[in-house]
Amino acid sequence: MSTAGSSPVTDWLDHLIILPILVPLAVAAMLIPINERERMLKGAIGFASTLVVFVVAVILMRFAAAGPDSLPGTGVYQLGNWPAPFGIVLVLDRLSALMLCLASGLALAAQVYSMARWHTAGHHFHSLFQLLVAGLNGAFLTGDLFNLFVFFEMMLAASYGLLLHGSGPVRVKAGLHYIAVNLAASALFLIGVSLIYGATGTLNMADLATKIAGLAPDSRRLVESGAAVLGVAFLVKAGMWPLSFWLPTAYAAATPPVAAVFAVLTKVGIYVIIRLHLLLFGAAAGTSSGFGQDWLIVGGMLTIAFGGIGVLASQAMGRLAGYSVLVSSGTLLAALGLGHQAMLAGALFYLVSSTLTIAAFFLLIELVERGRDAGADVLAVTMEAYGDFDEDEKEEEVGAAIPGTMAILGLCFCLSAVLLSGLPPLSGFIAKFALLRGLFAMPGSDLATAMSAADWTYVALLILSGLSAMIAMNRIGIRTFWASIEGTIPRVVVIEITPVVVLLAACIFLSLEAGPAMRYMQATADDLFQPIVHSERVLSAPRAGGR
Amino acid sequence: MLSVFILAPFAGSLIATFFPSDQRGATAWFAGAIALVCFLLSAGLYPFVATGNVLRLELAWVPELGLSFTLRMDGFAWLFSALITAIGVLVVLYARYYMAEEDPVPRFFALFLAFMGSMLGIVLSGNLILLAVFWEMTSIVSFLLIGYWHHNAHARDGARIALTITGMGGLAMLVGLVIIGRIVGSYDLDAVLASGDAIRNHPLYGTVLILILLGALTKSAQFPFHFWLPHAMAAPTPVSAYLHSATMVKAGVFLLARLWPVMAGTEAWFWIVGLAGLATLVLGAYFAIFQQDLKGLLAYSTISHLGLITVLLSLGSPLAAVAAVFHIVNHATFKASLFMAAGIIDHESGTRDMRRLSGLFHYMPITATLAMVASAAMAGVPLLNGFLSKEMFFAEAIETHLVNALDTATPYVSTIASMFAVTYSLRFIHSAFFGPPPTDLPKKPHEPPRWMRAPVDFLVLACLVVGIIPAQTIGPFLHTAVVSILRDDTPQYSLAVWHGFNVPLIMSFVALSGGVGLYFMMRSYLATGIEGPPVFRLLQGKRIFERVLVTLSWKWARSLEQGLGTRHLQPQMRLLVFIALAAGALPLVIGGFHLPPLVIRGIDPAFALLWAIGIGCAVGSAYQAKFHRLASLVLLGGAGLVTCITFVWLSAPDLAVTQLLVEIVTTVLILLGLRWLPKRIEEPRAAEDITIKTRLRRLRDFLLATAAGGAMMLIAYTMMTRPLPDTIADYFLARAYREGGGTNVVNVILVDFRGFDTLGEIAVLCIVALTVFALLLRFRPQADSLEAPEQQRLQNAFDDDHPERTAGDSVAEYLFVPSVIMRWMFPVTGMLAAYLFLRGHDLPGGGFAAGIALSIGFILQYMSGGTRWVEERLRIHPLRWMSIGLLVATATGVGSWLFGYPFLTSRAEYATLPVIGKVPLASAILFDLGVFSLVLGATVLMLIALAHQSVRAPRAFARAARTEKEAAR
Amino acid sequence: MMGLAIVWSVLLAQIMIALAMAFALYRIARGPRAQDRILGLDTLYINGMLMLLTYGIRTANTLYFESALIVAVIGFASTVAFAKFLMRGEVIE
Amino acid sequence: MRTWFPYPLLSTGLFLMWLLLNQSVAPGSILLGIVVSTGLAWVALKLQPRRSHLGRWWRLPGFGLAVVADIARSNLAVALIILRARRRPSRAGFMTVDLDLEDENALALLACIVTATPGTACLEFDRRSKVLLLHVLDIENEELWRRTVKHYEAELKEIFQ
Amino acid sequence: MELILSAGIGALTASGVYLLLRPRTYQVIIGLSLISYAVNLFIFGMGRLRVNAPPVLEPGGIGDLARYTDPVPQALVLTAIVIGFAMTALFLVVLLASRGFTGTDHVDGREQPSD
Amino acid sequence: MSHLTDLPPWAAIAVCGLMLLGAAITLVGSLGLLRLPSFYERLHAPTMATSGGTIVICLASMLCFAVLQSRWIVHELLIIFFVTVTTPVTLMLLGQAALYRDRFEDRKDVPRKPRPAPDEGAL
Ligand code: NA
Ligand code: NA
Repeated sequence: MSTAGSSPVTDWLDHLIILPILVPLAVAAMLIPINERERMLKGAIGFASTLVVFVVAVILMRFAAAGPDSLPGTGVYQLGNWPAPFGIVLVLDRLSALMLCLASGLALAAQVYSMARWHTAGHHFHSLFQLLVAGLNGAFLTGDLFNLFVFFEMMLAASYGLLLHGSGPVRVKAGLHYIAVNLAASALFLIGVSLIYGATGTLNMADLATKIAGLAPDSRRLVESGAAVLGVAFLVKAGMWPLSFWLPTAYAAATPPVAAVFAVLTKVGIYVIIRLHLLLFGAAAGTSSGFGQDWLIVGGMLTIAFGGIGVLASQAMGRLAGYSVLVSSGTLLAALGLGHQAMLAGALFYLVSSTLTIAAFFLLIELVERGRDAGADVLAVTMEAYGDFDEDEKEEEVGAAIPGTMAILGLCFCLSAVLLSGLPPLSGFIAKFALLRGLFAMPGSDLATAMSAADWTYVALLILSGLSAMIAMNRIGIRTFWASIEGTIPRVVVIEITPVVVLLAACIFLSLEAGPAMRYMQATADDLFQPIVHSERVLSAPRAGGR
Repeated sequence: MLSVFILAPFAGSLIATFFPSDQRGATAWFAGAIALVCFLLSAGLYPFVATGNVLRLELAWVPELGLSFTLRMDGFAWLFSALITAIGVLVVLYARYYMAEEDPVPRFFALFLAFMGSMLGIVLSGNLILLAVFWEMTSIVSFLLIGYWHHNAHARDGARIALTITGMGGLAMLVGLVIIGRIVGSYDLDAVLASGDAIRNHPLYGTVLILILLGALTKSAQFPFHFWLPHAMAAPTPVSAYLHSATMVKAGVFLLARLWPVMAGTEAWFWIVGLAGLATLVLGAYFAIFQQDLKGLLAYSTISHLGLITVLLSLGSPLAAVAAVFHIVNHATFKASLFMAAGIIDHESGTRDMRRLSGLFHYMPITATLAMVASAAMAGVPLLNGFLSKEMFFAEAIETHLVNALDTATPYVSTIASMFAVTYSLRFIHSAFFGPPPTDLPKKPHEPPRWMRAPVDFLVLACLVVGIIPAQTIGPFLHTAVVSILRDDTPQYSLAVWHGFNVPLIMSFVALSGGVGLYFMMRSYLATGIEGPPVFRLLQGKRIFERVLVTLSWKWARSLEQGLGTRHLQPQMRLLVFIALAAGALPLVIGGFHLPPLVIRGIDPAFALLWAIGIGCAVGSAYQAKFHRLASLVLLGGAGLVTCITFVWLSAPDLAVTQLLVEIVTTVLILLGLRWLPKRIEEPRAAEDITIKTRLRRLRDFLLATAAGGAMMLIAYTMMTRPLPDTIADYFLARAYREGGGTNVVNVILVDFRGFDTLGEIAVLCIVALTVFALLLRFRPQADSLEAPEQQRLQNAFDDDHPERTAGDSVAEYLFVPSVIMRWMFPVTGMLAAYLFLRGHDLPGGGFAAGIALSIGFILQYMSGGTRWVEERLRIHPLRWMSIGLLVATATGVGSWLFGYPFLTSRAEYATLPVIGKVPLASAILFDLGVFSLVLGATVLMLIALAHQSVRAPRAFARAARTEKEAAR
Repeated sequence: MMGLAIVWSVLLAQIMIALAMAFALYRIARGPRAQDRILGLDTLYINGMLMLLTYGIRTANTLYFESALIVAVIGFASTVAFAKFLMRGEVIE
Repeated sequence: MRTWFPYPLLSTGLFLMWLLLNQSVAPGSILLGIVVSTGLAWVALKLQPRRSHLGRWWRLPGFGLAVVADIARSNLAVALIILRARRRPSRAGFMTVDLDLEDENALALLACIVTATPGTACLEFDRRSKVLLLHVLDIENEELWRRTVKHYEAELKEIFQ
Repeated sequence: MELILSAGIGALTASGVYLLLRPRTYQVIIGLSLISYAVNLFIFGMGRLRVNAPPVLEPGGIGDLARYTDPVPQALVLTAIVIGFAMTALFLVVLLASRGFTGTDHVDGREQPSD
Repeated sequence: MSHLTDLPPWAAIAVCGLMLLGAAITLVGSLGLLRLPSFYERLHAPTMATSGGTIVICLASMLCFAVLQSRWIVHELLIIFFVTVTTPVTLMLLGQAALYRDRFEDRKDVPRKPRPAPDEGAL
């Protein structure tokens, strides 16, 4: 355990935990007054910020990989130097470090991509983007339920702004639904949080975990009710059927870099559900243990089914990608609901892999479709039709087509297809395999009776969803790359294709380094199944100074 | 050593992609060299394997999942890898000449090498999951190979079907393999092979069997999954030759053979595998007869031969297994040579259509001879390798393995199938090489280049040699392979050409003579040139597959997507409300929650009256929101006011202050927005105009809303009447002054205890302001709201009509007196803001309230003077204020780092100044200043951005009018 | 006795003001015209402010004063906006 | 002086407001009040509200009291009208008053007073013709109202000189 | 007190939810505002209702829950108010933009046959 | 913390009386909103609350706190002042808006522009 009270002041390294929130926040603030004409400057600053966040996230993950005790300040950052459960604390553990890394990596890719052209589609792109990053990171780090609401709102508000970035009827229509549903969900979030506070008198997640078991039955029912309402709010964000109809439309309407970051947005919902579910309703929660799992299973499976059907039914790649998000969410939710500890590691691996893939795919779509029919340059249309009021300057930043563009795009598409369908040898396959293995690796020697109908259904859905992705990607890929006889070669800039390649390369890297990655995920899963250890770490963290 | 088998092809594949596309020769040489190296390597490894050793290479990949990169070469794997690499070399050589100038050859060879690597991977995998990996990789790469000529629709379809079928099978197989791994406790092949009993006796054996067979049977194109193979013919012929002989389809039987020791021998295995194999054997052969395309004929023949192998494997007898392995090799040799021959015919004559081909013997006698020999092997003519394995097959077919109908039928069915094989082999030769000279060939046929024919030469020679002296040629290799599968069960068998007159020989004779007879009987029918077999022609696998796929993956999926989903908002909202309601209620209902007793006593009548008003406002607002937006907004304001008073009443002055201020700004904002929403025309409200459906929908929504409201009421009442649990509030109350330096605990919480929330909250405000600003820059009002509002038009018209008035007099007059007062109110609001700000830490108020208050001062100026008037006088930089606000707040938090404390640790000091005395200097005040600045900036930005639309609209209106005029002209 | 009288008279005053608010609500709900509704809202606000003042007296607490002050100083802004909207069709020109 | 205190009256008013709000005459409070009110006056300068000169400010309290008395009377009168509203026919109506007050602040104050007094309400002021349109609840006393308004106007003229 | 306030919360919720389910964007924004009131009051109620016990300490004082109401829900409500305000503004502008682009104030951006 | 019941009887009577008076004035004013027949008449109703009601209740408040806390707390003056200054603004704006609307709808009982113009007479 930590050496309490030994350090009168904090170590500089301790502040590392909060940097992923503060850096983008401050940079966003700095970017606001800079003239929009200086977009490249803004972009460069934004890039630097995102890069810093990414580097910090990687460092934090390396710390986290070595275990919580080796983290700066044992991974608990007491804002305002107020201890948990009273003040807000940021808690870094393997899971949050992983999510930080994932989110900031995606952000970095999207940031680079956006600088080719998309950041010119509207104002304040980079500020909003940085604030989105700050919101995401905050949501991953915070250990306080209400602070989580605040960061959720921050992230969502920025996502509203970024979804609407570039304006235009499609985005605005999709944005209206997205915002309306999410505002309603935010109200639920508040209701849930306040119910939990009203019943327990605390907002700190770790504190809640220790309190639940000791509550009077009636209070516990109320906490469960609050948690259920809260869960609905998260499930809206996570995209569970039938709360997710807005999602494919909204994601397809967003500009590519934004859609790419959105790929991780649903994962915030998943993250929170994983976090809270295992913290509040873990083994230590007494009779509340495992609360809501059945619903997660049912909902998750229905989501996979619906997502898979949507994937099949999608004519446009954007919607296909959107439905893939649903499949991914459903897979994770059901995996969590099935509650096999062995599966969680696989689920986390799947989370990372699918998020990277979908993000890459979102970035790729526009590049591919750009070539399909000349003149259907979405941006150009938007600019022409609606940008006429104040947008006089439109610098042509798209350079010459790079050689072999089609080949690279085709290869990237192939890789995305392989990853999305969970075909070998890439990480999508390893993830599915890990899930399957986890599912079958449950305790008890009698496999046949240990497997429930839900388990088998899950297996079937896992396979069928991969199949549907394969068929759909196949169909669309053939239409795009093979059937078009004289498709003009898209004019793609290096900084647009690079992020796609890097994200896919990350998947390949993940496939090659699947061993260490799985080790990390396994350790993460083990952590998550020990909520009391986590709580003790958070609640017993020492304050700085003698205050 | 083993890793070379995998590394070389894949590395070669990667390198090949970088060859320039005009370097046909160089690329081919390169690919050939790779294949040759692999072949030589396997040749070199033979002595090691032949002694029964198993070569292993184990690299960790994902040890946590039991997935390791294990390569393992035993005799069987060796046989396959030799076959794959050897035929690979020949195919490369062949392809060098086959591929046309304009084909992008590097891609071809890259894919080819990748395919070879994947195939080698399958046979060398020592880990079940690794096997699955390579398995699917062959599917993927074969997809790309089949679709190599993707400008051709057949190639695209063929590729798609192949991938869909084999990919699907592979996914199912994966599950099966995972279960095997679970049963055995390891995915290691050696471990698995040692656990045959455990697997066969496991309750999940049936499941595993079906899953594995789904993989194997789809891959080796067994009935009913056979139909992908003929369509894969659209691939370049070298690819077909490779896929059909040594690879791809062989992967399926390879797996059956590989798992044969642990899976075979059960009744289920016998029935499923046997039925599939027999059906495939007969149907494939039968269909082959009726093909018009040379490659089509060969494809169905492949299907049939794979059926034969499958039947052999189904029998569960070791001897049959030997025959199976033997036939795998034989089939590879003759089928590869036949495909190449067909390719030569195609290449040199320009067509593969047997209806157009005729009498080619005259033009290409050597090729024709080679083809005839290979066909004879295919037909099972003695002294050729095909005969040997077929004899073994017949011998096994007549054995009784299990007593049942299938077993009884096997000999007859196999004889008939062999008869068909003779027929189609004969047809292949006869229609292409004999008969009258061809008339309408696209090219004038002649012998191919020497080296293009060389692979065929070699393979046909192999057929002959093996056919004549099997024991001396293939014998040892076969034995090595068989021993590695069967181990101790390896039976005694002989590879002699002559076993005496026995039943199999009779069967062969019947088949040969029957086949020849059948061919001559059917000549007239075949001459009609109808593609496909009678009756079955109508039942085309591809068409069924397409239909099913389109129905399932397109039509049904789309209607399901529409049925299960919606793109409308209202149903989504309804679902959300309903689910939230259910989610919140279920734990209480199921948990048997006790509702608190209803307490009527102690109700304050004034408060009750107040809420009667509040409820009236809420309901009224809902009622009026459709047709009387203004009224609805007014009523909303009433509800807001009641909320504010409630906050005061129940000890929350801070909330009341904030809510009041926000209320005002929100009202102004919505009113600013109402400008762009033209008045709704009141629809006729006559009862008959509202349909029953609408009524029902409204009723449903009303009930849902009532339920939601009732639930909220119940839960709120329940919570509020429960005793307060131990809360964190005590801590704040106790420390707010001593440690937080303020008496207003709420404010201390906001800027200190939970200052991080506030930082996030102002960031949200900042984001929204930026979004609103950016969106409004692109705002394009609906045409009907572009014009100035009716009132303004009337008033301007009035001013215009009166000579003594100028436009704008009306509004100036209207605002004359109020604007004087509103202008003076500006500094007053400033004073109020300053007051609210400075007292915030100790008394209700704070940065947020101050910011909003001051922004209302700005609004007043905008309302009284108009946008231009204000902006000519005041320099307003809301963006800058926001930026500064956020930076100040953040920097204040960071400041505590200097003192060695975490972010946002507040410091409260009292500075003693002359005259003034002690002045509190809390960092929290600086933080609050940031909040103030940001809130002011954000609020003003939103209001101004919205207000500016009124300035922009006339411009846009003028432009629209201009465009219209131009269009009219 | 005295205390009871105080309590009751304060309560009576508050009920009267609440009634006054109810009348204002009546006007808001009934209209008939927009100006009536806005007038009703203005009245509602003023009455509400008086309610806050009486509440301050009732609890003998000065902490609620600011709410009333805010209504007095800038509460008119929303009514001005309404009136301007009525007159000009837009709030800020 | 003008540069420091562009609107002395405003600054004074704001300062008074500050003191009233803070309920404190401590040196710190006073100093802060001076700073804030001066600063706000500078900001107000940007909006260029018309300056007025309070010539005879000492007459203000008396005037204020008179207004309060009027208000009290009017309250009673209007209360009676309202309570009898259903029983008596309406006697409300519009009337005009010609004004010759120049100072815009004085005019605003006049309009305020008239409107704040129950029973009379300013509706419109035509700046060209200087006619004030009033609505009164009790039109029967039209002359009385006109006299009252003229009286106020005269008072204000005196004060704003 | 509790009964009245919870009735108020219920009515606000019911009205808001009803509007949330309506087809016009303006109805939805009013609905969201009403829900936001309800939710704010609900959060506030979680600190239980106390008359005349505002959490403003006497200078130098140490407070406790016996004399002061729970300040935490109040702080939460303040944050919620601000965020709610921001979201209302945002939704308003989006609905205006939607009306501008689609020509209708239907939530789906296109008139539906009924309702 | 002090309570209203701590007031000496005279002050209590005064405070209560003032408060009741103010509330009554307010109630009557708002009653006008209910009973007066036309908008222009109703326009006068709230002024009773803003003038009489506000002043009297503020007086009650001042008296109450002055007695309770034994010092002159007169910040209610600010409320009186600002209500007096701001309410007319809204009423004038509202009345004028109503006037304009009525004029454009050609209502008979509304005065035209007070300035003679070719097509309309004064009043
Ligand atoms: Na009046
Ligand atoms: Na919200």
